[in-house]
Amino acid sequence: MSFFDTHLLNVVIYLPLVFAALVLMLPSTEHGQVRAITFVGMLLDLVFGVWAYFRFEPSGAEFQMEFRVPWFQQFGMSYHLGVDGLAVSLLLLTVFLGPLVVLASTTYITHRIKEFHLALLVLQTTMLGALASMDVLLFYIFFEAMLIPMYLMVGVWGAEDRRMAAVKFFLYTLVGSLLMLVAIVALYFVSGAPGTRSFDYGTLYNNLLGANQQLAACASGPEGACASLTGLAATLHTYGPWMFAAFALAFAIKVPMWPVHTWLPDAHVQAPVAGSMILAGVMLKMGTYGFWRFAIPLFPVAAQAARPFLAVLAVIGIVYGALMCLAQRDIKKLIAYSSVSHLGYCMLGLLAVTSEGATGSAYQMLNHGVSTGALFLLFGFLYERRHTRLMSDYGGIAKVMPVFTAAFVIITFSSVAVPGTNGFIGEFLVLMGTFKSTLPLGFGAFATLGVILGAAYMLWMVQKVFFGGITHRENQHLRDMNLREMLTTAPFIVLVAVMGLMPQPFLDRIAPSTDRYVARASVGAPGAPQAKNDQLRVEVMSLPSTAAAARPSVPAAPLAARE
Amino acid sequence: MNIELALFGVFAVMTLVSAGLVITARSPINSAMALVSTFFFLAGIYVLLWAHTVAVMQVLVYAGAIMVLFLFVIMLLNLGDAAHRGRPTVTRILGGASAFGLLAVLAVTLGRTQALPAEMGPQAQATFGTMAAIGQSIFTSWLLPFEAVSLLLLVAMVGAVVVAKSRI
Amino acid sequence: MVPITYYLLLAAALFCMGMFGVLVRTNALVVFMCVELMLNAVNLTFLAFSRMHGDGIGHVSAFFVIAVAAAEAAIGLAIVIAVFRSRGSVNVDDIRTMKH
Amino acid sequence: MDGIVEFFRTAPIPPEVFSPSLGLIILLPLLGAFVCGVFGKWLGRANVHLVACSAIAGAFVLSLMAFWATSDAAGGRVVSMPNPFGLDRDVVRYAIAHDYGTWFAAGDFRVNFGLLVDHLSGILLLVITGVGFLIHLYSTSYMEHDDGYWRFFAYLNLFVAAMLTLVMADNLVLLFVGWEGVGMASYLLIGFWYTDSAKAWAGRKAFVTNRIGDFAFLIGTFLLILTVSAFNRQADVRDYAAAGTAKARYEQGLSERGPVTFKGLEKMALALPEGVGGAVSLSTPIEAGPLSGYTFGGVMTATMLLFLLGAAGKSAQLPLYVWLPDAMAGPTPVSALIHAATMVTAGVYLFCRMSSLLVLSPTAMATIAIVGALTSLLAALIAFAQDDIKKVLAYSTVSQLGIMFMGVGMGVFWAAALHLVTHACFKACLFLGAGSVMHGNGDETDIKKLGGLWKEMKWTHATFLVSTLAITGIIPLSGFFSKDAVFHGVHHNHLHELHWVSGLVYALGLVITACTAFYMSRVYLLTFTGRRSPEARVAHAHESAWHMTLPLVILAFLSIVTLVYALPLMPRSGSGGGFQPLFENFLSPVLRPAEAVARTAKTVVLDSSVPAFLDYLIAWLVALSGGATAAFLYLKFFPAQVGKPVPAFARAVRRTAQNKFYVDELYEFILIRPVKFMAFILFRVVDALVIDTVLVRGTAYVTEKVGFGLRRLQTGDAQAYAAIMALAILGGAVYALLQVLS
Repeated sequence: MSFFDTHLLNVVIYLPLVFAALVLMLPSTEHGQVRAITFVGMLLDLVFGVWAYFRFEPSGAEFQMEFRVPWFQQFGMSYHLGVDGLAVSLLLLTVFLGPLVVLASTTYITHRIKEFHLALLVLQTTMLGALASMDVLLFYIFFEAMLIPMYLMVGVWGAEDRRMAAVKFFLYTLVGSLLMLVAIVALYFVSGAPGTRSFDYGTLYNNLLGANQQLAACASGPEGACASLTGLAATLHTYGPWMFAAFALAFAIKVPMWPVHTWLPDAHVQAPVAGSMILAGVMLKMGTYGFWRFAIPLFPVAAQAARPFLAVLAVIGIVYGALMCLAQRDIKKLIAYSSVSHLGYCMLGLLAVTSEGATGSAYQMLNHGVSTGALFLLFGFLYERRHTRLMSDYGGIAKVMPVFTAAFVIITFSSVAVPGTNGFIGEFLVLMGTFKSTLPLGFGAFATLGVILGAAYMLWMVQKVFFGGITHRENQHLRDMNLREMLTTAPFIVLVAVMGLMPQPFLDRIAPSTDRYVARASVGAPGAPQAKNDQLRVEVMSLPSTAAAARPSVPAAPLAARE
Repeated sequence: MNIELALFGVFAVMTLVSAGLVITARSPINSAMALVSTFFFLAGIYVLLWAHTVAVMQVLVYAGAIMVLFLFVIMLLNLGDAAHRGRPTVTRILGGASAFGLLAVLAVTLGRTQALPAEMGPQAQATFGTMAAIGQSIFTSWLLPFEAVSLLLLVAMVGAVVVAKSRI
Repeated sequence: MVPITYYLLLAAALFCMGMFGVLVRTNALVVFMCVELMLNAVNLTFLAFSRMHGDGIGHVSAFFVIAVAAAEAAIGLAIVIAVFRSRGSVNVDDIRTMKH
Repeated sequence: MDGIVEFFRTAPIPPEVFSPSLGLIILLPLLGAFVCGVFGKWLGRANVHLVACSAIAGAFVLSLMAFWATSDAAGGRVVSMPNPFGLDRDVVRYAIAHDYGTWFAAGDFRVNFGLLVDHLSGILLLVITGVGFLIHLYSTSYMEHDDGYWRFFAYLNLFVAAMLTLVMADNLVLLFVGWEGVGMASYLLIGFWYTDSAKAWAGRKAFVTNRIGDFAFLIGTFLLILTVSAFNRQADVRDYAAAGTAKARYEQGLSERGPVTFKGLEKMALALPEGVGGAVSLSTPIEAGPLSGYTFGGVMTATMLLFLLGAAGKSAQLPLYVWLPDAMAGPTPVSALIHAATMVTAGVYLFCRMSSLLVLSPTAMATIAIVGALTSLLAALIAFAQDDIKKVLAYSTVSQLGIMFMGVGMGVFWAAALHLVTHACFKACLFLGAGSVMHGNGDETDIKKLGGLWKEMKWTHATFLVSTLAITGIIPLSGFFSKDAVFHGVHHNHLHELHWVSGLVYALGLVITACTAFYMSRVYLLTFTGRRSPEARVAHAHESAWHMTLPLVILAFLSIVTLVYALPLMPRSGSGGGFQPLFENFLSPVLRPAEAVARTAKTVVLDSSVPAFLDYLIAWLVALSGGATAAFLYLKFFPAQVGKPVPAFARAVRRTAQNKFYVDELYEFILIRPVKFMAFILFRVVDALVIDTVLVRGTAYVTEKVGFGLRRLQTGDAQAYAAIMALAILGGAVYALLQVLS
């Protein structure tokens, strides 16, 4: 039992924080050192993250590399880490972006360099923590902590209109997540008798499972069959929809789904290149990840009820986002709206509740992280040179920046999901899952429209920016990518090809989580094949002592006693 | 009609009267004086309640220390009859009314309570209310609050100096 | 023997009078005195119940109340002095700067 | 004689040895593309030429080996591969295949890197790599003055790789990879001269239009997947027996190869017709799943129509043909390779591949045939009035593709495929000839400004003449036979309950023949004969280098000799006897399932007669008349008319035709503008105004105002606060009291 058997996740999560401490000790005038230390830290983190990714046994337990110690036992909390297939994949994505983000901003960020890198490192820790935390309250803490560095990043190092964007981003996301906090606490009290309560994901889920199944049974039954429910099931019947709504709103804002997406364009447009990359690459996934991990499995019945509605929103998001792109003049805004469209695919795949759809959705999360992250990165390089985001200020760049153009076009093809690039696998699986699902065929058909529009707007943008004659004198002497920029871009391009041509290694790790997700989500679906309880239950390591459950000091009567 | 009841009657009436003076008197001096007498009569009532020690402390601390402080401040600020009654605003009227209302409610409540024994409780042991008994409990089971209070007094002292002093 | 209710009634009356004074008088000093009245009413209740149950806790509480009252008076009066210095008046009407 | 036959029957590399290396055929061009694209700049022109051409040449040799291997009959044992969906004895003859394992799998869906070469894909391999190689060779000289040569060859190699993937894929999804890959390559090549934004737009137009097709293609694929699972759920033993397999084997095949493998779809197609009995037939409603309620036949028709739309995108049929003429913005070799010979025929290939599914739905077939006929006619009419030589050729390509679709739609798959092959030869030759003409005349493309080139560019002229005759359908040339094979089949095949279609389509076909003859002769005459036009760019055109003429000669030669394929030389197997054309016999292993399905389902009556002399005569006369008219008009009539006023209606007609009947404008107005407008409105109104301003900022605004309002309550009067407190206490006390009293 070596140190890493138990602590690998801790290492991955807190390594950036350690390096943040190092950076903190450096004098803020030592820009080179600050950057170097940060880069090394991210690189080390990448190493450990990759190690964790390969340690993950697809055929093994659902949650692996678990680590759990008592923490705030009075509140039924415990410090509990662990990753399943999806989490470890997203974790890989996060650590992969880390060093590249540092490289991308070496010349982009010119003031308050030390603070910037501190923010980067802290942000990394919070994101990794949110992905790996198995305790709902712990997840919430990381989930919220994420906002602070990002807020600073947009607000301090952003473009001209940064303050508005930062505040908007912060409040917008906070609204949802505070409601979620309420729901979490309520869930905690609902979830069981005083002795048995806990904020631990496994305990919560297992406590709710039986009630959810009763509820599903009566929901599919005759009208008013649910009136006879008692105890937890009755509580869930009454309050479940509200709790689900709170969770869903929080995550929907994060995703962002239509119509709560308007923070995204502003935040993206104003954020520095690093901010945009992380925002698109990882943060948006927190929303879909939340749906996957918390909102849908915990409230399958309510989710089932809301499914058509959410699916409609997702489809609207796909088409609407694409249409928005056609109306943009601002390149970053266009890319931001394209994220809305892509994330729509992720949501649709989740809501299809078929293993194809869910796998595709998970894979689409990774793709979007890679391709959109790369788009923002590349545009960042362009912005450094010209300091304008308007398409009309470019045109014919390809003549002077051939390498850059090549890279950008490759990433564009990945973003419009040309087969052979990573984008295709995700989109194809999502759409097929949608067609296979119990959703009406129209959903799939409309979502497929995104395929056309995607090509239309991306190529339109490429056309306006790169092709044609050089229309502005300033563009005549743009220098092509230098070595650093090529090195920053290369990993993305390699990944685009690798993930497109041999996705199976990635899918293998996602697959088990997908099956479990589908099984848990279809608890609420009437008529869907139901899995055995031992497949549904969340098996997690228990605390050395059984003290994880709350003491009776908390109010004795759960909400259930109110009826 | 025993003597105790008679004494209680006297003390109670006098207390209320002087309290009334406190809140009605024009100048602060008068109300201060009325307050002093209130304290004295209250002390008497305390004695009727077998709380000799508290009665003594009442006289010492209240009638002695606090009231002197009051008078001292009044003198210092030299507010003779300068004090005027404030215009009767809505809030004042409501406040006064609510005070009476509260009195009525309490009275009704007390009137309807049967729980309280008409007679005084069991004959307590001889030490009841003695300095010894109080000291005993204060310095054993109530030590920590006692210390806290002493600290509070210290802080109050320093605070008073700091606040009141024109410049430090 | 005097019924406990009488003491409580007296305390109630005293308390309400103090309250009345606090709410209607404008002179800060008088307001303070009325606060003292209220405190004393509370003390009276303590002692009465203590007598009724025949144990000394009430006395201890009264003792603490008195101590706190002393502290409160000290600080309060100091504040009054400070306010008077800055405003030249101890009327609560004139001291309403802590508004929107 | 036997020796020769024996020689051709023994593949130099035995199939089982060769099949694992099928992937090389794709990898070589891909590698070439990588090398040229990444290191091209440093390699220099000559090396890039070497790399690119040798990559294709290697691919050609390998394809030859593969093709040879498919016909391998060493020791009398015909080469065959076990059908993954069939029983043990069920083998696919004349085919080699290799499965490189899973590409991706999720749930019970799976896609493999499975490559399959049978006679159909084999012949296409030869066309792609062969013609591809010639065009590479040609390009080495054609692009000699272009700095982007390395990009060019990288793209070209990339295209070949994608096209080979398309052809060799043994399942729909892998085919789709090639399908979109060629689209991407053509996007890059059309926009090759990106500095001219018009050209770049053309590329984008091509890609987006193709995407519309791919949209349909994807949905069709999904529907097929759903149908397969529904079939697997509902079919019973007899169905599987009719398909020559068993449920266990079929499911094993599904789990190993995934639901979209062509062989698997074939099995389903064999099981679906009514004739075979069993629980599932075309009229059976699907019980469960998203498609529940629809019948298998209905779903199949819908799927095929969707695939028609997809194919229309790729093969430039109505309503999506508009991109092809604009695609001529690319370099001429590209037009020759992609937009004439190979890519645009992908749709025809797709339907030949899925012929067994297609024949299940006469409705879809009729639609395909009619769409093909109409497209062909429209394109021919437009071609009348075009003056740009490449535009004319482009429209003639559209028209010829229409003919192939007619063939596919009426079930003469072999003839369509044959026409595909011959068309690849002579159309490539025509395009390259046009390119050579442009090369020799300072990139002049307006045929009005050319003329009299026959003595200056002898080779070009000769080859152009040959291929013109071929496409026009003059008797001894391949074009005649292939086209006539199509029309004969169209005429004699009959769709179930849609007999009128064959007559209609055949009639249209004759008209098209005439038109083709007319405009092709027009191009030829105006370009090569007559006097050199005064406004020519260069005084004296120069014949191109051998790199360019050699391919021309070879292609011209090919477009003559491929006629052999159409000759009825092989004894027809099975009933009836008689002879059947070489190519039909050659493709029969591929198309046999389709015939079987057609026979049992009685959806289409496949006619097996060979064209009689009369048919030939009619077609020939029609073609000749068209040519003659053109000759008369452009040699006698118009030259005489010079200077005379042209009647208004003639001018109007001409202008309309010249402007392609305003189809582009129509789309602009009914499709593109509305979408853009909607996007704009949605952005400005819904997104910016309603959601962001009113809702989001509105919330903030309201909150702020409410805060301002509540601030007024803070009067700062301590006594007021105290009074409120007192009131509250009183209220509480009263409430408590009432609680106690009640």
